[in-house]
Order: sequence, then structure tokens, then C-alpha cells
Amino acid sequence: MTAQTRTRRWPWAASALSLLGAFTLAMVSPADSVQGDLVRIMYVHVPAAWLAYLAFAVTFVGSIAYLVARRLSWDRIAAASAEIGVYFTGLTIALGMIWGKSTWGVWWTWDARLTLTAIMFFVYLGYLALRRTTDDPIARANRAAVLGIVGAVQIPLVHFSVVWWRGLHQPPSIIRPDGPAIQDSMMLVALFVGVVAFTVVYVSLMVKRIELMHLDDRLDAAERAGDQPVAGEAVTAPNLGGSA
Amino acid sequence: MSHWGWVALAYGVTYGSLAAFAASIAIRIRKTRTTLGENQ
Amino acid sequence: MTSGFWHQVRAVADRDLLRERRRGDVLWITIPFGAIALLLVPLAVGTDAALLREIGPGLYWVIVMLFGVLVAVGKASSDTVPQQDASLLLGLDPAAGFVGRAAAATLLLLIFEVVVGVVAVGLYDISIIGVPWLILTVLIVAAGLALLGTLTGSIVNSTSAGTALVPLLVAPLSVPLLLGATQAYEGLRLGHSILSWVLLMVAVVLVVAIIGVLTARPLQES
Amino acid sequence: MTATPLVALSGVGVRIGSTQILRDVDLQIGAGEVLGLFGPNGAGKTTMLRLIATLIRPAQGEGTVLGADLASSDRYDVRRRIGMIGHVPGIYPELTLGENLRYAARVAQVPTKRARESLAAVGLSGAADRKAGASSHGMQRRTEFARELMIDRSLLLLDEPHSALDQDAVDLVEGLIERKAAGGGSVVIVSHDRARVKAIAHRTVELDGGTLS
Repeated sequence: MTAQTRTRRWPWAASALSLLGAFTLAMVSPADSVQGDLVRIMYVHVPAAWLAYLAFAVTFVGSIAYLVARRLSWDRIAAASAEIGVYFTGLTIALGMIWGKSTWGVWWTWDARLTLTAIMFFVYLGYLALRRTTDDPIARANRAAVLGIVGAVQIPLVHFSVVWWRGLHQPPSIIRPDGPAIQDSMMLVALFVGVVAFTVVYVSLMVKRIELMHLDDRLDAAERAGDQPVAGEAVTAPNLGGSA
Repeated sequence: MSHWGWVALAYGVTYGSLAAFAASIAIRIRKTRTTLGENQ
Repeated sequence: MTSGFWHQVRAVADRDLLRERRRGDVLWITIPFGAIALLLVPLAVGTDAALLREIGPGLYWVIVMLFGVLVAVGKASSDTVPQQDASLLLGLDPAAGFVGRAAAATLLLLIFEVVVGVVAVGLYDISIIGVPWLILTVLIVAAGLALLGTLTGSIVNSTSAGTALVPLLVAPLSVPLLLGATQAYEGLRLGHSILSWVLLMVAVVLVVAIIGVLTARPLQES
Repeated sequence: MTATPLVALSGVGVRIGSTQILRDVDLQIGAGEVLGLFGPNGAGKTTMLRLIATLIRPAQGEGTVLGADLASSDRYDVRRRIGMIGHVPGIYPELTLGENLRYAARVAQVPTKRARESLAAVGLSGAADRKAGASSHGMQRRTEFARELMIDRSLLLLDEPHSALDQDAVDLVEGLIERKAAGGGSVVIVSHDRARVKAIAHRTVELDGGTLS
């Protein structure tokens, strides 16, 4: 039997603590001269976007490592990170829309980074959809690994195309929708702590999500334990009973 | 809506969704553990 | 990359093209599907000529991206397990299989682009300008989309969701091609240089081709 | 059989998804041997053939086929010397019988004129231009036999070879099997037709519950 998977307590505690710290800093840092308090949205929006790309980078590395080392533990890391990445991408898009509506009165500003994030959201949603369609763990790991690589390698290409495209349609504006200039060191600290806090949250989610995967595998194995009949045994000699 | 209204919405969405995501994992962990017949 | 490799590539490409010619899926299903999409839009957005001339090119490329990829996932280009087994035991290198299927899909996509293009020019009064560059764009988009469709087709290879998943996987990844093609045409119209956009599209083709060849064997495993 | 075995499996297990199809299979097949493999439905006979054909990687244990380790990439190099005729014909219904064979010849890189010769050898030269999809199951199987005649194989894996074949096609098959064994290759026949297979096989094994007995 595989080693007992200990339930780990520290992730939730660490996440709560670091988020609390980030929240207080975000609240006490000075308002922006132009944006006013709206700038505080940035302290969650930017970290969320940063974590989305970190998560997809981990999926990229995990996918390559699986194809090389052929160990399912890499596949688990890639899959967990993709799932968390899709969550953070969704959060980034939601926050981007809140920012857009509050700052520009429009939910979707077609700003380069937001558009790019939306595209990545669908690429990795496809990754999760692909994983759901295959049940053989080895086949699923193989296919997901290739898509994990294709998805990541495409990011620079998608990035350039969107940024160039955005460059053509850049409406003249005082503040580029991508974000205001950082005016005060306190703001920088708040932003930095926000990113650190979100990274702690990412690591905690990864640890717990992989713990869940181990448990699911052990549940799967338990069902298939020694007494699990070979598929063939389900077929028995036909017994036609009182046939004519 | 006032600036603080938007900020509250943004943080509400952030922490609310984080809590929901974390909870969904924690619940599934507990459920799988019980079916495996282990205590926490 | 021995001569045997390219020999097998041609054998696979000829096989898929012959199967498509016999089935006629592209000619009778996928192309009409693209054409009808072009017909429906003006009914929805209004038939003002200036508007249609404005959105025509962009719309054409969106339809090529969304429906063109169906060419690469049709019955003619997906093998059953026994067919794959037989080809493998003939000594078919999975990478040659990938390149061969992508080559056949590229040709079919070219046909799709040309026929649907004629319909678009007719319905939207799109002016055909900068012809050498335009042909190059059409060729690169055909290759890029065919490679993307073939690669995702082998990734999805006989899973339960099957080929329905391919357009979802391809659509976001086709953004560089879509922007490249639309901005290339835009650049031609305004007389700007479109080299950067063409190079971007060529980069997509190279990246997907390399990944497809390198992952052909692991994908064949599943 | 002192010669090194063409196929050597030890402790091999195969799992597809969460179902265990084969478990600790030990099997040796020597050169020139015709082996009969019997077993009830679903015992994993077809999986066993695809395993020997190097198309499945073993989940447990290890094995070599024609000298290539089943888990390593050299199995790609020996595949061309393995012929398999499965339950479901691996040919393309849209193509004619002749086109299917020409495709096979081009991939295996043998002269395409052999396609015509082998079609004639199996008595199908008249049907060369008939679409495979429009041909009977028996004709499709004969086309697969023609493919095996066209390419020199060291190992022949036949799944229910006698099914859907008329008498002279059966003679043809058994002729092919004898010629292959005499030539130093080996043949594995999976079948329910014990009487017929026992007549031509040197050895038979029973596959039941995923293990050989």
C-alpha cells in the first residue's frame, strides 16, 4: 500500500495569515492621486495575474518532466497547477472587468493583458476538458503533457500578436488601461506583499490538491485491490437453464 | 457605485472565490478520507 | 529525416487525400458550412455595404479559423485503432504519420480558403489587393491551422469526447494566426509592411510542426 | 528449442484504465513455432496479441519481442517484421482493395507491384478495384493476408484466422502459416476453433483469467 498520506494543516493557516497581512497593507497604503481608492483593486488584480502565469509555467515544466521521467507524480503536479491556474485566470479576468467598469465605465476594455489572460483561460480550460475525456491514467498523462507544452509554448506567440494588435488600436488616454504608474513606495510594498501572499496561497492549494489526488489514487487502488477480478472473469459460461 | 463600493466588490470576489475553491478541495479530501475509512 | 521518412509522409498524405476525395466531406459539408456562415451574418448585423466591406475580411478569417479546422478532424483524417495498428506494423514512423496527415489537411484547407474566399468576396465586396502577399498569407494560415488541427486531433485521438474537443483546443491557439492574417490584410489595404505579421504566422507554423513531430511517438503510446 | 526465443515475456501484466486485463504472463515462443492461444471471451487474447505486437507497453514485468525490449524505443524498429491480422480489419473502407495494398506497400517501402502479385496470390485480382467498404468481411481478411504475403515478416499474429473464410481461403491461410514456420518465423493463432488449430499448432496454451496455464 502506498505510504499513508498525512493530512497537512499548515497550508490553510499559512494562506490565511499571509492574506491577512496583504489585506491590511492594501487598506493602509495611500490612495492614488488620480485613481483614488480604486488603486487598491490592483493589489489583488496584479498578483492574481502573476499567479496564473506561474501556474501555467509549472504545468509546462511538469508536462516536460512527465514525458522525460514518465512518473505520474509529475503529471499530478502539472494537472493540479493547471486547475489552479484556470481558477486564478478566471479571478484575474473578473477583477479586470471590475477595474474596467469602475475606471472606464465599461466591463471589457480589450486591454492587451486582459485579452491575453482570457485566451489563456480557454487554452487551459481545454486542457482540463481533455483530462476529463480520458480515464486511462497513462494515456491521460501522455496527452495532457503534450497539450501542457503546446499551451505554454504558444503564450509568447499569442502575447506578441495581441500586444502588436493592441498597439494599433491604443486609444489615446491619460492612463493606459493596463495600470497606473506606481507613485508611492508604500504602494510597491503593498503590491509586493500581495504577490507573496498569493504565492503562498498557490503553494497551499497545490499541496492540498495533490494530497486529494493521492487520496483519489489510493481510493482507486483500494477498489482494484488484489481481489479485484480480472475483466475476463465477468464473463461466465452461459447457462441457458431449461432450454428446449 | 462609490470607489469603496468597487474595492469591496473586488476583495469580496477575490476572498470569496478563494475560500470557495479551498473549501471544495478540503471537502473532497474529507469525503475521500472517510470512504477510505481513515480518520483525519 | 531519411528519404524513407518523406516516402512515408507522401504515402500517408496521398491516403488521406484519396479518402477525402472518396468521402467528399470537405467539399459537401465543411465548405458549405463556412459559406452559409458568411450568408447568415449580414442577415443579423444588417446589409449596409460599407459595413460589410469593413467587417468582411475579419469575418472571413474568423470563419476560416473556426470551421476550417474541421477539415483536419473529419472522418477522412482520423484512423480507428485497427487502422493505426496496421500502419504501425508496416513500420510507419508516427512522426511521418503526423506530417503526412498535416500535409493532406493543408491542401484541403487551401481548397476551403479559396472557395469560401470567393463567396466572401462576392457577398462582402472585399477587394483583392497585394496578391503575392495575400497568397502567402492564405498558404501560411492553411499550414498553421492544418498543423494545429492535426496535432490536437492526435492529442484527442479516440477519446470519449472525440473530435468535438478539437475546435475548442484549436480556437484559442489560432489567435496568432487570426491576428496575423487580419492585420496582414489590413496592412495591405493601408500599404504598410506586413512582414512582422507574416513572420509571426510562420513562427506558429514552425513551433506547432516541431512539437507535433517530437511528440508523435508519446502520443501514439496512448 | 535452444535458439533464443523470438518472444519472451516474464511476469507481464497489462492494465487499461482501472481494469487489469493480463496478470503475470510468462511465455516463450521459439523460432519456427506455431502456438495456439485459447481462452473464453474477454480473457485478454486480443490484448495479448497487441502486447506481442509491441503496441502495448506492459504495466508490470518485462518482455522482449524479436530482441527488442517492450518498454524501450527499439520496439519501433522491429514492428515492420511483425504481421497482425486482428478481429477488425485494419484497412480503409473508402479505398479499394488494391489501393489499400498499394498504401501498405508504400509505407513498408516494398515495390508496389507486389501489391498486384499478392492480390492475385489470394485470388482477389478480380476485385482489386472494389472499395474495401463494399467488400465482404472474408474478402477484407484475404486482403490483409495479401498484405502479409507482400512483406517479409518474422512473426505472424492471427486473431480468429479461420472465421469468415471459405474453404480455399482456409487452405491459403494454413499454407501461409506452414510456410512462415518452415522459414524460421513463428506464428501465434488466437482462436476458438480448437480442432483446426490443434491440427497445425506445435503447442497450445490456455489464457484464462488473464494468466497463462
